[in-house]
Amino acid sequence: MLERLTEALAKFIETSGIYWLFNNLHLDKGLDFNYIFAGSLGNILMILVSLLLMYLAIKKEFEPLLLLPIAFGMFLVNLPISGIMEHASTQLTLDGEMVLLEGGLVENGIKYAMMLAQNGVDYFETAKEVPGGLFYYLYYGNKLGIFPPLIFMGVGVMTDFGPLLANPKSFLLGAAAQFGIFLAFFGALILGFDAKESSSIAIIGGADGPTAIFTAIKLAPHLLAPIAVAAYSYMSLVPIIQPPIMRALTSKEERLIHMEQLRPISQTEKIMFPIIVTLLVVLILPSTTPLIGMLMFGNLIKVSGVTERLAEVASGPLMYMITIFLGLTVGATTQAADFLNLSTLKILMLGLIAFAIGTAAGILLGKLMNKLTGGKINPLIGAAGVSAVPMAARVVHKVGQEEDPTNFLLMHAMGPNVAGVIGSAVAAGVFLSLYM
Amino acid sequence: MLERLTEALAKFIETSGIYWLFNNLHLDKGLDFNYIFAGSLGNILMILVSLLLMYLAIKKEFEPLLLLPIAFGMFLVNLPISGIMEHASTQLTLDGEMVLLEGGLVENGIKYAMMLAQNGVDYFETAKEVPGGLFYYLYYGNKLGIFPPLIFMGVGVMTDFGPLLANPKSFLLGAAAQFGIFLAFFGALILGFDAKESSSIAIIGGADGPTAIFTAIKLAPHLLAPIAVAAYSYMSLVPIIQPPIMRALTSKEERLIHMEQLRPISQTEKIMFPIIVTLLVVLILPSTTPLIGMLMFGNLIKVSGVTERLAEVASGPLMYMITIFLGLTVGATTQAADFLNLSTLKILMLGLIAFAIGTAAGILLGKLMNKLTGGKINPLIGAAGVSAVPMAARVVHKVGQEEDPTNFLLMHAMGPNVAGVIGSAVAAGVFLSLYM
Amino acid sequence: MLERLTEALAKFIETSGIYWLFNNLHLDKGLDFNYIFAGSLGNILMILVSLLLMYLAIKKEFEPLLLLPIAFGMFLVNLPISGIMEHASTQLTLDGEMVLLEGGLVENGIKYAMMLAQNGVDYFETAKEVPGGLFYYLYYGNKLGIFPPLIFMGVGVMTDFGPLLANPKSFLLGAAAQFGIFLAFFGALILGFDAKESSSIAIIGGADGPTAIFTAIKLAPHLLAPIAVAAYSYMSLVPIIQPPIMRALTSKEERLIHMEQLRPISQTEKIMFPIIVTLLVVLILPSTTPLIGMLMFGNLIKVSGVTERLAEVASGPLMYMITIFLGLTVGATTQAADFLNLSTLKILMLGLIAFAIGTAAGILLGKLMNKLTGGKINPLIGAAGVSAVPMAARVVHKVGQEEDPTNFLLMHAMGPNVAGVIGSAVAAGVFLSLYM
Amino acid sequence: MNILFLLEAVSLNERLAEGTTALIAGMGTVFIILILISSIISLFKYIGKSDRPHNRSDIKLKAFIEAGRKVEPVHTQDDLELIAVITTVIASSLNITTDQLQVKSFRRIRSKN
Amino acid sequence: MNILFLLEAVSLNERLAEGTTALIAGMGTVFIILILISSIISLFKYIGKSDRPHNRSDIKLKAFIEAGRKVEPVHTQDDLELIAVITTVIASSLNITTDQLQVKSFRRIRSKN
Amino acid sequence: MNILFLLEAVSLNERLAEGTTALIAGMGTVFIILILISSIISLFKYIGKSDRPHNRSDIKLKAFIEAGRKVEPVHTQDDLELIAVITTVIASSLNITTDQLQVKSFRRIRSKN
Ligand code: NA
Ligand code: NA
Ligand code: NA
Repeated sequence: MLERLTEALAKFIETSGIYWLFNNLHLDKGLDFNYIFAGSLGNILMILVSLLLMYLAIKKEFEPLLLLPIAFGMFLVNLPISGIMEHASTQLTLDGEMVLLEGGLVENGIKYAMMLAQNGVDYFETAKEVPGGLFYYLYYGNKLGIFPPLIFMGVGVMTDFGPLLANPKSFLLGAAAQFGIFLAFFGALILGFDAKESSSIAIIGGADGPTAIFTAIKLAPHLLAPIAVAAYSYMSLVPIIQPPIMRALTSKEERLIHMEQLRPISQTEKIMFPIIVTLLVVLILPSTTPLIGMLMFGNLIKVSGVTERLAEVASGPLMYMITIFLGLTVGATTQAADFLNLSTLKILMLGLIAFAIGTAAGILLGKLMNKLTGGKINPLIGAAGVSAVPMAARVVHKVGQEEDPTNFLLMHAMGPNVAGVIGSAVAAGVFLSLYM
Repeated sequence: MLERLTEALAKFIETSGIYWLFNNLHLDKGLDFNYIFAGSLGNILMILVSLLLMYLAIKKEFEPLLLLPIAFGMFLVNLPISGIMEHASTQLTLDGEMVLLEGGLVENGIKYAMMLAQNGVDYFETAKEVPGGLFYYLYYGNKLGIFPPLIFMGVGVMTDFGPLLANPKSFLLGAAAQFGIFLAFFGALILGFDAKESSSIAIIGGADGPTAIFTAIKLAPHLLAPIAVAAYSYMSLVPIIQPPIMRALTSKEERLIHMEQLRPISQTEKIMFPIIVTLLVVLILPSTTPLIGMLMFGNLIKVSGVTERLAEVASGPLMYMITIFLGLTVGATTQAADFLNLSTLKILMLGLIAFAIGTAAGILLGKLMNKLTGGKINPLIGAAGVSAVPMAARVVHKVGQEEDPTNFLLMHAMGPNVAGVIGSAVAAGVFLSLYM
Repeated sequence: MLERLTEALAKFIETSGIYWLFNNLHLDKGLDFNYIFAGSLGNILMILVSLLLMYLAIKKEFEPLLLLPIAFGMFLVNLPISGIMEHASTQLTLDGEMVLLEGGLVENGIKYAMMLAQNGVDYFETAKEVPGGLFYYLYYGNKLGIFPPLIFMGVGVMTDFGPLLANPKSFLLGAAAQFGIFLAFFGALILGFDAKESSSIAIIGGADGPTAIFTAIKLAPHLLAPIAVAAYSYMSLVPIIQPPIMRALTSKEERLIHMEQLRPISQTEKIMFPIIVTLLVVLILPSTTPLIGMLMFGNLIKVSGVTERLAEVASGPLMYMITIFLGLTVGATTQAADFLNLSTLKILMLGLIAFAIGTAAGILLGKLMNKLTGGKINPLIGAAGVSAVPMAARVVHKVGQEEDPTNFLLMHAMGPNVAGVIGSAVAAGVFLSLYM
Repeated sequence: MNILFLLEAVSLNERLAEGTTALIAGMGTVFIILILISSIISLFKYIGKSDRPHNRSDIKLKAFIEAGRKVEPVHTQDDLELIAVITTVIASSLNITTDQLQVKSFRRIRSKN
Repeated sequence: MNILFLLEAVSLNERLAEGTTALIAGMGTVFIILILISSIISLFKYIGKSDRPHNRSDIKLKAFIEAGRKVEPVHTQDDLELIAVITTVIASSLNITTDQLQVKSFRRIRSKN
Repeated sequence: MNILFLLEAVSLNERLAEGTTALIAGMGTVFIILILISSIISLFKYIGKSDRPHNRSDIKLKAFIEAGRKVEPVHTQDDLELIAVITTVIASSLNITTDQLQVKSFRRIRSKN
């Protein structure tokens, strides 16, 4: 009895996460950081990172709707042996010995059926399927590319393309701001990432979370977590990153320019817009269909005026539900060894560069357009072309009001702002058609 | 460098949808319409059809909650190479050549495991799973028969069986109106459809979208899109289709009949109703369980009075979410070649016939019952037996008020109206038990 | 023609559920109850049980949100041949004869691929996949362990840990109340259940539905239905079960004790709490991650104050949607033969014992703590440690007010009450780590 | 699940026979089931008499899961009258007509709830 | 889906060439597509003239699925003024300032709805 | 994941031993974990002192995803008093008692929001 209890106690301790932490310190090979971070110190560091992200989400309100689930997913998966992201596996008895194979019974069945073709041994009589962790299953929504387009549908409901319709020239500013993406791609290649990885990293500069996540899932899933974290962090930091660039590249006179009132937009125009955009973009660049298609579908069910109920659900319960699942499981892709390395630092740096160059390119085209139109365009609104809707537009408005409190740039900046969403979805489509 | 750029440009153009349109005109074989519609002209026609449906949904408000998603799904899938409905596939190297097999790795694994049994070659070392399109995955909810019963649960929440309980004779009118279904089945057989196809087409006359979609998925999935479009279109057109038939078959005296006040219904009766209906119908006709079971469960969580929260979700976020997915993916089953043919015209015609005959049969039984009860039943309410809840009942009310504005037939017509929902679910069950 | 009609009628009758009932009476082997209950009398009894449960849910409001879906699922699955829980299967022609194999095409493919390895016959040319019933697919959410943690996330949103933070000693009472679980485990072993079954049964005493269901799914899925029914029934019966035990074990003086005002809790503390609990519990007991992780994540998105929208969806549409699916499919696991036997009676009895002993243990530790603190703790609050949030706490409050209407124990009882949720999740984790 | 007839009925005669069978079997089933339900429902009027809307037991057994949630307002017929009164009051104080304004936001508290 | 370039471009020259190509192809595509949309949108101003917000047909074809559901209030710009008025009225009767109080719950009934 | 004991403990002795082990191991774990949490929580009272409810940074970093969405009203304890006042005002103007009526629809605007 006592022996049994002692044995139980020993087993209990050995299966605890704390025991695992002490048993996996990986300090026996000196300063080999790859080896060390694959051990428990890596987990501890990642837990600290997740706590920092929670702090930023809660106290600094950095995109909390996504960053908090991401951080908590990161937290859970780095607690040792939590098994929440554990893949399904198959336990079977092979020549009298029990083995555990990654993957479900059917997946493993394939592999062994092939072996069987050669030696005819019937292993599967002893096979037992072990289910995967909770996040393993929820992650399928990402893996199969389902979650980001559905979130984009909700974004489509919430996006008002009115200011863009009133001033179609805004599209040029939304296009110029994608320059940051392609320069960052350049930089990433030079820093040693391959073309797929570079594309996924560069798209951070698009300042659209779902677009960045979708691209990363398709082209470089192993970089999903740092890319998502960088994308949402920089989107939160727009009010800090953009103003200095805006002030540096524009003169006081330019910042003082008032723009003329936008014309009112009829409902027919609003209805035709998503249909025409889908038609044109998908005809030219089919690889963007999931992104542009669902974004425009979301917008259509809103502006049509006859499907309010669908629009409410798409931008409400459905979107937030998927936000929870997407956030938690993106966070759960952070294995310490994958996250704590030089790549993550490079990604953060490249993302920042993409953002800054995109902002600058938008402003510079704004200056050019101002020249060409004889002073009718305030170049500041070009900065909103990076998207980060609606924050970048608000920042433009604020910087404009610093010079002249009577200058209302918000609506004028919303045009390039929403054009930037389309622009970066197109940029993502270019990468997908080139490298997928 | 320039060479590389030219090459990239060429590749880019070749992968665009526009290039595909020009390259697949299918005009090289003369007026072979099957061949032509399998090419890009078919796609263009389908895009026009989808635009027409969007117009009808938005401007004419033809069942917009479903028709708009259906039309947009149709639009997306007919834009060339959009890939949104593309099946998953497996890429592998076979004798040094890369091939793409339809179906996931495991499905293909089966096929090859069987081959391997004969020649022992290990192809799967080179296999790579290519994920399917967004709608390919969303479509599983239809393919496995999950979405329509869940929508029916929401319909059950929103259906008030009170008027039917107050006047159980209404069930006869709800039964008579199913006559149109079985005559249309007759007609479809004669027009050359097989029994499974004919069943799916005939059920359009039931005027219940989820029932029609569920039957088509189970018996004739290749006709899903035209059947869904016909069903929802005719349901929208009830105010136009029914009144002439109603006026033609009834005399002014009959239309002037006032009906006596309905008795109040207690909560206990309302609670017992869904339970008893499920018991009886499933005992006699087990094949209707998903439809009748979920319809009645939805009704039960509403009338029970203790699960308001479940009822709200079932008839709110859950139902609208599924409406979006079901609509988009039903629309996405329209391949031009499947839709643009004589069958679709026949289906539209048969659906109309089913509707009209159902209306007439309901009215005629109403006239008979009026005779038998000595003038107590206004035969107009028989027209509501086709269901299309609550529109058919409103049309009855309106036609009645044209003769006598003091005649309130709405509640009396709701009885046959909701009986018709049960009636057509039973008719669907008959077809499923005969032909599945 | 008439012959055909007669044949159709005969077939129709033979496929009805009523025919099945008469044809499966199983009265031909005397009083062999196992055999009888495997026949139609078992189904009829189960239908009566489901009607009783519906009555309790609707008229007595016994946990209606879950009990009504469970009862209706039970009702549907016991109506003969309803097929709503039917597994997917594969139809194939084997040596000229048609056979139906349980499981999907791929699962069966594995088995046959292995056979093929030996005899090389290609059966699968003739294979046809038959889809499963509606509930078969919905049940995957339970089978893979997805639904209960997601419901726990919603519970986490709705749980206020404030009173527990204000009085951390409450944790001891929440721990003591788990005594009932382990004594019931003891009892279950002695009554002949194996260790896995005993664990699942014992956890009923934890008075947390999702915890009980999660444990049963992982360790003893064949007992899921009686365990779920017992758990939710006893949770409903807390106001009847607990007061006599509370009065028997405490003196009037003890029940009259007023407790001092709780200190206010800052938001920082509320935010740190779910993070610290997850950290500690998962470090020590990784097997509880899905339960504790999602419970605490739900709490975090609520208390963080920056993700209200996620919290609303997690505790609203998402939770109720899953409640519907979980309830219906748990109900649908009741096959008459599995439910109508001595085991179910034993489970009901053991659950009651677990509940009663848990209540008593909480009170007794309360008495001890009262002694040690010199009369500052009203032992009644120990009874709330079984959880059943917030009912057990309300019962404590009510029993306290019976002696002295000026005594407000509600907030003091909420501490042990929510500690009990953590306590029973830990107990479940112990069982999972021991026996899974 | 059963396959009653040949699915590929070739001749017109076959098709007519098939259609007739389905017509009779189908309408028969629909009428049998609906008349059966109708008969049982018509007995309801006797049980309906003594029923009061949902008498609740004294001990309110509130769902664990509902803890801390508020019931959403559901406008009953009775409420609509009160809404009309309030609308008029507010409208008159604003000099607008009632059809421009709708109060949607209060609810009676049922004394039992 | 097409693989344009070697994914493992080894030399720096290769990488520079790859980057330049993507830069030109990418920015080209972005500008072409957005200018195309822009041009078409700029024609909208002509169609927009004669359009009134959503003229509905007389026969209101209400969705089957919407039976018995009420439309949720959506505050339009017009409503906001009325809200301001009501807020002031209520606030003045309560002796609090309007920035402490927000009326969120009524809506105008559009006569067409 | 580990299998500690034989799952088919046959003899009563075996079962008693199994039960006792689980009882001690289980209650031990529950108490250890809950006391550990409790100890850490009891340190919270020191950090709780200086905390003000959620001080926000000046630059309001609003979520991209929240664009154009309104915050739903969440009634805090403070609001409940104001609701009580308003209810009384409306009720008195309607000659009904306050328990028949509940205002659910306004909210204070926090000056920081
Ligand atoms: Na962008
Ligand atoms: Na019908
Ligand atoms: Na508990």
